[in-house]
Amino acid sequence: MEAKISAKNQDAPVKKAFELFQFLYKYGTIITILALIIIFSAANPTFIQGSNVINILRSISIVTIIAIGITISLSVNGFDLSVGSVASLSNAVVISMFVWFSQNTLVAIISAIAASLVVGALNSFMIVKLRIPDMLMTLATMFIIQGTALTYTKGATVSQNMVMPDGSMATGLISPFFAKIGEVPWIIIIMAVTVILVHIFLTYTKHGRYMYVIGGNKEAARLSGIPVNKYKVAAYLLSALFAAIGGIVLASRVMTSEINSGAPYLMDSVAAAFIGFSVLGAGKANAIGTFVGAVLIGILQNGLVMMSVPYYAMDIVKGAVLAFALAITYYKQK
Amino acid sequence: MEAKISAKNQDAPVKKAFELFQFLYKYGTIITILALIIIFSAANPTFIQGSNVINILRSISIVTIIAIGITISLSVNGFDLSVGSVASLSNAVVISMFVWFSQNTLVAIISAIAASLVVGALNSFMIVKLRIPDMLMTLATMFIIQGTALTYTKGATVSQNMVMPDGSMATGLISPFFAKIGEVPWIIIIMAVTVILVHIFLTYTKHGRYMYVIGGNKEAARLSGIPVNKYKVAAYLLSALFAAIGGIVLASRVMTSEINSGAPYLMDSVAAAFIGFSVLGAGKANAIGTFVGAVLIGILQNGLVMMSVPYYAMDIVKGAVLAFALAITYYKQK
Amino acid sequence: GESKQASGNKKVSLEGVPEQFTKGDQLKIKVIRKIGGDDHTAQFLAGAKEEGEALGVKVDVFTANGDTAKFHDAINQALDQNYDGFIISHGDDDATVNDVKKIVEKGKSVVAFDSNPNLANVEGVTLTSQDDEALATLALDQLVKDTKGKANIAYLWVDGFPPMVRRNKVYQDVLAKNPGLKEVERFGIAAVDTSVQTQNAVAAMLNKYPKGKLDAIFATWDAFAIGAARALKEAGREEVKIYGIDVSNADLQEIQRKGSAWKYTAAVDPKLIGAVDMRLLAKKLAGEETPKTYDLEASLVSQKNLQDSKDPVNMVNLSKIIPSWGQSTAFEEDWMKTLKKHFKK
Amino acid sequence: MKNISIEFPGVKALNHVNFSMETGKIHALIGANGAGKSTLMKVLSGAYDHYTGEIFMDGQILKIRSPRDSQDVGIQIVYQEVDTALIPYLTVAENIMLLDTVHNMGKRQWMRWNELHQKAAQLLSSMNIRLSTKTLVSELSLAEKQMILIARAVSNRCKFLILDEPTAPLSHTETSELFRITRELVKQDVGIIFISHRLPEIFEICDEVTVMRNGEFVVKEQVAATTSNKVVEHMLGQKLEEQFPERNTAIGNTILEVKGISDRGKIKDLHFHVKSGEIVGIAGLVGAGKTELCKALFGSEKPTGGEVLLHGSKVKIKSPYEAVKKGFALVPEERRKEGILVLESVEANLTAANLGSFSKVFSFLDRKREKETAKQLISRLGIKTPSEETKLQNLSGGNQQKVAIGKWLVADADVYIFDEPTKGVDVGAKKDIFELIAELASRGKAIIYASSELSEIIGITDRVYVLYDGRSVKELETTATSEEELLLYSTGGR
Ligand SMILES: Nc1ncnc2c1ncn2[C@@H]1O[C@H](COP(=O)(O)OP(=O)(O)OP(=O)(O)O)[C@@H](O)[C@H]1O
Ligand SMILES: Nc1ncnc2c1ncn2[C@@H]1O[C@H](COP(=O)(O)OP(=O)(O)OP(=O)(O)O)[C@@H](O)[C@H]1O
Ligand SMILES: [Mg+2]
Ligand SMILES: [Mg+2]
Repeated sequence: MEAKISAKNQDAPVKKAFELFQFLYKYGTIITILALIIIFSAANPTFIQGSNVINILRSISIVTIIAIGITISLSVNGFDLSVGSVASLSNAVVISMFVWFSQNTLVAIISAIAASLVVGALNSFMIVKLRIPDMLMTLATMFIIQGTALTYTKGATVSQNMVMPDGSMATGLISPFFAKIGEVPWIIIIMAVTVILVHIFLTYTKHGRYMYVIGGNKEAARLSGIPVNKYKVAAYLLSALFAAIGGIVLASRVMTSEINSGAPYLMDSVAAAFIGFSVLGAGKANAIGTFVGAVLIGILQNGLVMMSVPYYAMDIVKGAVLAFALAITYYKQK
Repeated sequence: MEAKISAKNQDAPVKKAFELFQFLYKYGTIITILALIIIFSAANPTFIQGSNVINILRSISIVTIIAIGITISLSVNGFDLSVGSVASLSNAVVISMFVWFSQNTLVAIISAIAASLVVGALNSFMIVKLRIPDMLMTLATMFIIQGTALTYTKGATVSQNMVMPDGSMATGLISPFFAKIGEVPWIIIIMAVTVILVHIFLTYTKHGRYMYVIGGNKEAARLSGIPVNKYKVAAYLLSALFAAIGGIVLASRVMTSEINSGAPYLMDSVAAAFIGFSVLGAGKANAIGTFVGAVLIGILQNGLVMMSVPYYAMDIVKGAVLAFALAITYYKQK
Repeated sequence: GESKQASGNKKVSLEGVPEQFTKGDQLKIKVIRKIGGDDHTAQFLAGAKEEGEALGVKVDVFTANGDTAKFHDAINQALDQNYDGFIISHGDDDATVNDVKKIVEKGKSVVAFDSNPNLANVEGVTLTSQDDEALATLALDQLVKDTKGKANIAYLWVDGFPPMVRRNKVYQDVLAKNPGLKEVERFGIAAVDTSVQTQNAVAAMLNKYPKGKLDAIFATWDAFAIGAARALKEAGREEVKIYGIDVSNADLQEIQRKGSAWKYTAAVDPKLIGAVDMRLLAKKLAGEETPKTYDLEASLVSQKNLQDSKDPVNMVNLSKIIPSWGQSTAFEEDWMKTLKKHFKK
Repeated sequence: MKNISIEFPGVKALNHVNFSMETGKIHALIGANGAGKSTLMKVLSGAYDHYTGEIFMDGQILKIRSPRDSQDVGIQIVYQEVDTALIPYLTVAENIMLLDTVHNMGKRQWMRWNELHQKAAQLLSSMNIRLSTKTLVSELSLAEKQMILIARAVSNRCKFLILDEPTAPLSHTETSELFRITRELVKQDVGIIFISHRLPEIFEICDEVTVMRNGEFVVKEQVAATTSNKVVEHMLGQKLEEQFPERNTAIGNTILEVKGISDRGKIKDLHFHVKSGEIVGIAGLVGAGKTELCKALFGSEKPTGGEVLLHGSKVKIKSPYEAVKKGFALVPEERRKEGILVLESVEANLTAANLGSFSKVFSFLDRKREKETAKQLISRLGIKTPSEETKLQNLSGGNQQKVAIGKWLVADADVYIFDEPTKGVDVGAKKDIFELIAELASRGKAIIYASSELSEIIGITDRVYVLYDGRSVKELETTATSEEELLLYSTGGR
């Protein structure tokens, strides 16, 4: 589409270069993924085996779910840095509900989600009402929630049969049903459902469109009668909700609650969401793109371990891929 | 100024509320600091003792130096998230120069600064030439530098007499002169000089003014004949330079290089720089404000440790103070 | 501070208790630990605090969560605040030695754990450590015994921490002595989420080494071991055996799980370390003789022992299974027992 | 609208304004910059909720406190600044149908993409606009964006349509196209409020006119019963003197000569020269490439060919920085975006282009001299500001423009380039600006004056080059030509 319009005034070589670039912009990430798959499979055929594909999907599922939350906050041109700490909080709450309070799965999950939504509400209140820039506000929230989660667990890992402060043994057990959530195929199904639902939501419902409108031009959205603040609040609540789900899935996968367990997911999720911007030329945060971004990161991580690249060099590769994706995305907008 | 203008048309109560708010905006941070000093001193008179004041100043010196770098990047409306990892890198380089290569202090320091400036150059190239948003680009750089520093040290702590990969013992020693940098009074003097120099630079020189002009309206600055890109490059180089100095001071303080040693400084530095926005009503990033922000954080940290607040609750307080500072700063701009 | 007898049980006579513990203001002790965020830290601090409070001492704890400069700030600050004694944990840099010298110059007592070896040379300081050689040896000997010295193993280890360096040394020796042991893969990372990253990494690794190509995993840290155990379970590859070091409550749950790959772990009770360090410090405060260094005894926990137990096992009742667990009476003087009785609620 | 008042911190923007009109008529709303026209219309369209006063329709009192309230009673607005109303990364169709998606979905939750594109395409073709509905708005030209907004406004049931300076960015053909659409709407009994600074347009299509001044209502008249001089008198509160200053400057040597400059498509092989003391006009319709030419000369966009001679020697200008060093000055077209620093003080703005001359050793600033110079300039240019420390965002458009020009007076350049310096500026301020330019010429500067306002070209320049589609089609002596001739050449006639 774009190429067609601009072609009018441009001579052939420029046009070609331009179209090549357009092509790279749209399909660069996907091409990179395919190239990586080919390289890694050539190096070690087990890479492409079903079991390893499942490994990769499993390893990206939590990142993807959290990144989907970030995607929603990005769609209203917000940015939620607190998702990692919300995932930690949700992880702590869900496990403690089982272990400390012997609750059932439903109560545990609802409590975790409720706690996270409180954070989302706090974020949106401060951002929407006091107009604090989201990145800064969620940075502050990140500290606060991190501290709250730590205080809640008193800085210790929560696990079955743990020693309570009074020296007794915690008696609650994690239900075997809950443990299923973090296992294949459920963990992958949850991820897939999340991606598809949010994709449909953002693309085919009016609410999703309103969010993009707000993200593209808040003032225009306000003047066309869209309740901007309501949608911004909704976006931060949804972002917290998906972070909470990420935390719950993590809890089910590890069956304990470690301190700051969600923090490491932040960077990968941000990277996935931003790599997703350019996928298929969307030019904005979108669910499918985010998933593709997460796949890219997951493949890299898995493949590099398989090639026995030292772990400390992995950050370099990860950073370079993110930089590359950013360069492709923004070079175009010059 | 603004208060004066608006006073003309407004009735008394509105005017009063407005002026009170203006006052809070300008002096809120300083009042908070004074209040904290009074509270902590009342709780424990040793708080206000000279030696504890020195403790506080020493504890904020590295944060302040790094935050000053962030301040400069903020002055051109940029944002450098890579400072923490640059500080780690600089720490690793300076210590390894001593320990692995038995170099003298000068060579060690110059190498660390040179390595950091390369990062600054990379950042500015990608941001200025490819127009990648700074926050995202420096996020990617953060990964890359972190990985590079890790690869350089092979994920190990570098210290005197360490065991080298070949099983031998490292023979280099850290010069006693270098060790002085991290000791009182030098560490405090370095911080003070940094703050004062950058304050003078930003406020009283044409270059500083140009940076603020660029930060205010890049396009207008460019069309006024200001070499915008040069100043942006300079800002990222300076930001990397101060991060490097921070890393060197850290190295001198701890005499080893641990993995990611600079990372914890990122959040505190960002917080200090942003708290600094409102100090004395500046409304933009400024060196004195950043210092005041760092003092606020340092006093809080010291006072809370003194009052034996559980360490895990400290993040809550720190996050809350940051949120408060943000609320004051941005509420005004409504 | 409050008077000491006031809070205690008046019926227990304090005869034989050193007067530092009976007269004047309540003693104040600061525990400062550099690393944080893991269960070992929580248990260590809890052990020290419990033991100290049992002795009627006020204990303040702090962890710098891995931030070295903050760790030193905390020491310097505490120095201004009239603490009577210090327990310093994981101060592995040279600057710690200077800090400790400053503390000692002020006439305060210091006990250090897993810290810079040069601390042992500072007059009046006791340097305690987990016996890393013993820990590694216990786990590795079991591995050699189970595999008869012939196995492909994956090594989970990260460089840069004194205990890790010591464990690695033992490992290298064992490899040298057993040419049948082959290290086919190595991974290690020290991060906030070590266990999850290890889990993903081991999952990827397993593809490279299908059934029969990998026999055992030696994990030098429980965060590695638990990640590996989860990965093996997810991949259905629990024929690979894990030999680990360190233990926490969550680890115990994993080891007890039916079919878990984690067969053995060698460990010292972190809570006990805190307690013993506190006793050593109390002895110093009382002016009694203390050794320059002390290694806490390591035990080997086996899956079989745990699974044989009728009740679920946690860090407290582990002592029912491993006789020496958490029960050391090292440095527990009679006057301490008196004090504990006095302050018992 | 009765007794409407509104205040912003520091400004009483509207003071008991009354305004009334009927459907089926085109009603002009005029007034100097900052008179409060846009503000009054924003009140009517519900963008502000903190006004006092009442709004009636058909004798019924209306409660308008939000855009929704206003749209519900059939009031639509096309804002002055188009970019504030568009969503750049969405398609043309989505932008046009925005109101439809917001208001007419009812309980429906799902988007109907086909229907949406169809409706948008229908609307576009009914307005004679050829554009794919799937194009992203970020790729459109200003004029096209304007059309999108008008399409959006009429996409909805609409009784009153407010057009706030719609013609400012439009070319003649586009303007007449807009007028055609406007007249059609009037036939459907829509009432149109039309804001413009171009008086001829008002006399061309409007039925009634309301004049405002300083936030107050001045007069309401039938267009047929008034003259343009009378209207201007109401606007300014005084008689309009001759707009253009007398000039009789000696024209000196050639300062700037341009040989065959081209860029990537917008301008092609341009030749021209400017002499000392001479004002050279660059005439042409919107989109002819005037802005591109100005920017290419100033090093802001990279030219792809040709050479530039300054004082007879070849210069290569790769950036505005070098341009300024060599003695060029540019007053850009888009003031807010390119010309001024809204958050900085008047003083900082005035000295921004030539801080070097206010600095001492080690680049330290001479703050005292800076202040003095700023004060001098403020009085010399007649900039209306409480003080030199006032932030620029608190000044009206015309005064902002004076600041944008003022900063180059400090820099003391040789070649001054003005790109539509009077765009959106009221007549009073316009006069000041013309005088300024004439004064510069009398000091021997070479001046390039690019404008699509042909009357200005005739009024102020000595010589004119007419651009058409990026090419210079004609060079004319101003005294020997007329607006009609210029228009002929700029529309491609020969
Ligand atoms: N949001 C605002 N905050 C503060 N002052 C404002 C605001 N909007 C408008 N003003 C002020 O109100 C006055 C009227 O502005 P308005 O935009 O209505 O003028 P206008 O008649 O449309 O002028 P122009 O012809 O330049 O568009 C001006 O002095 C302006 O500075
Ligand atoms: N930012 C932009 N985005 C898209 N198209 C643009 C942009 N700026 C200019 N154009 C288009 O480029 C062409 C040449 O524009 P240019 O601004 O040089 O014309 P001009 O003669 O200066 O007209 P104006 O009176 O608008 O200044 C026009 O078709 C214009 O619509
Ligand atoms: Mg207006
Ligand atoms: Mg133009």
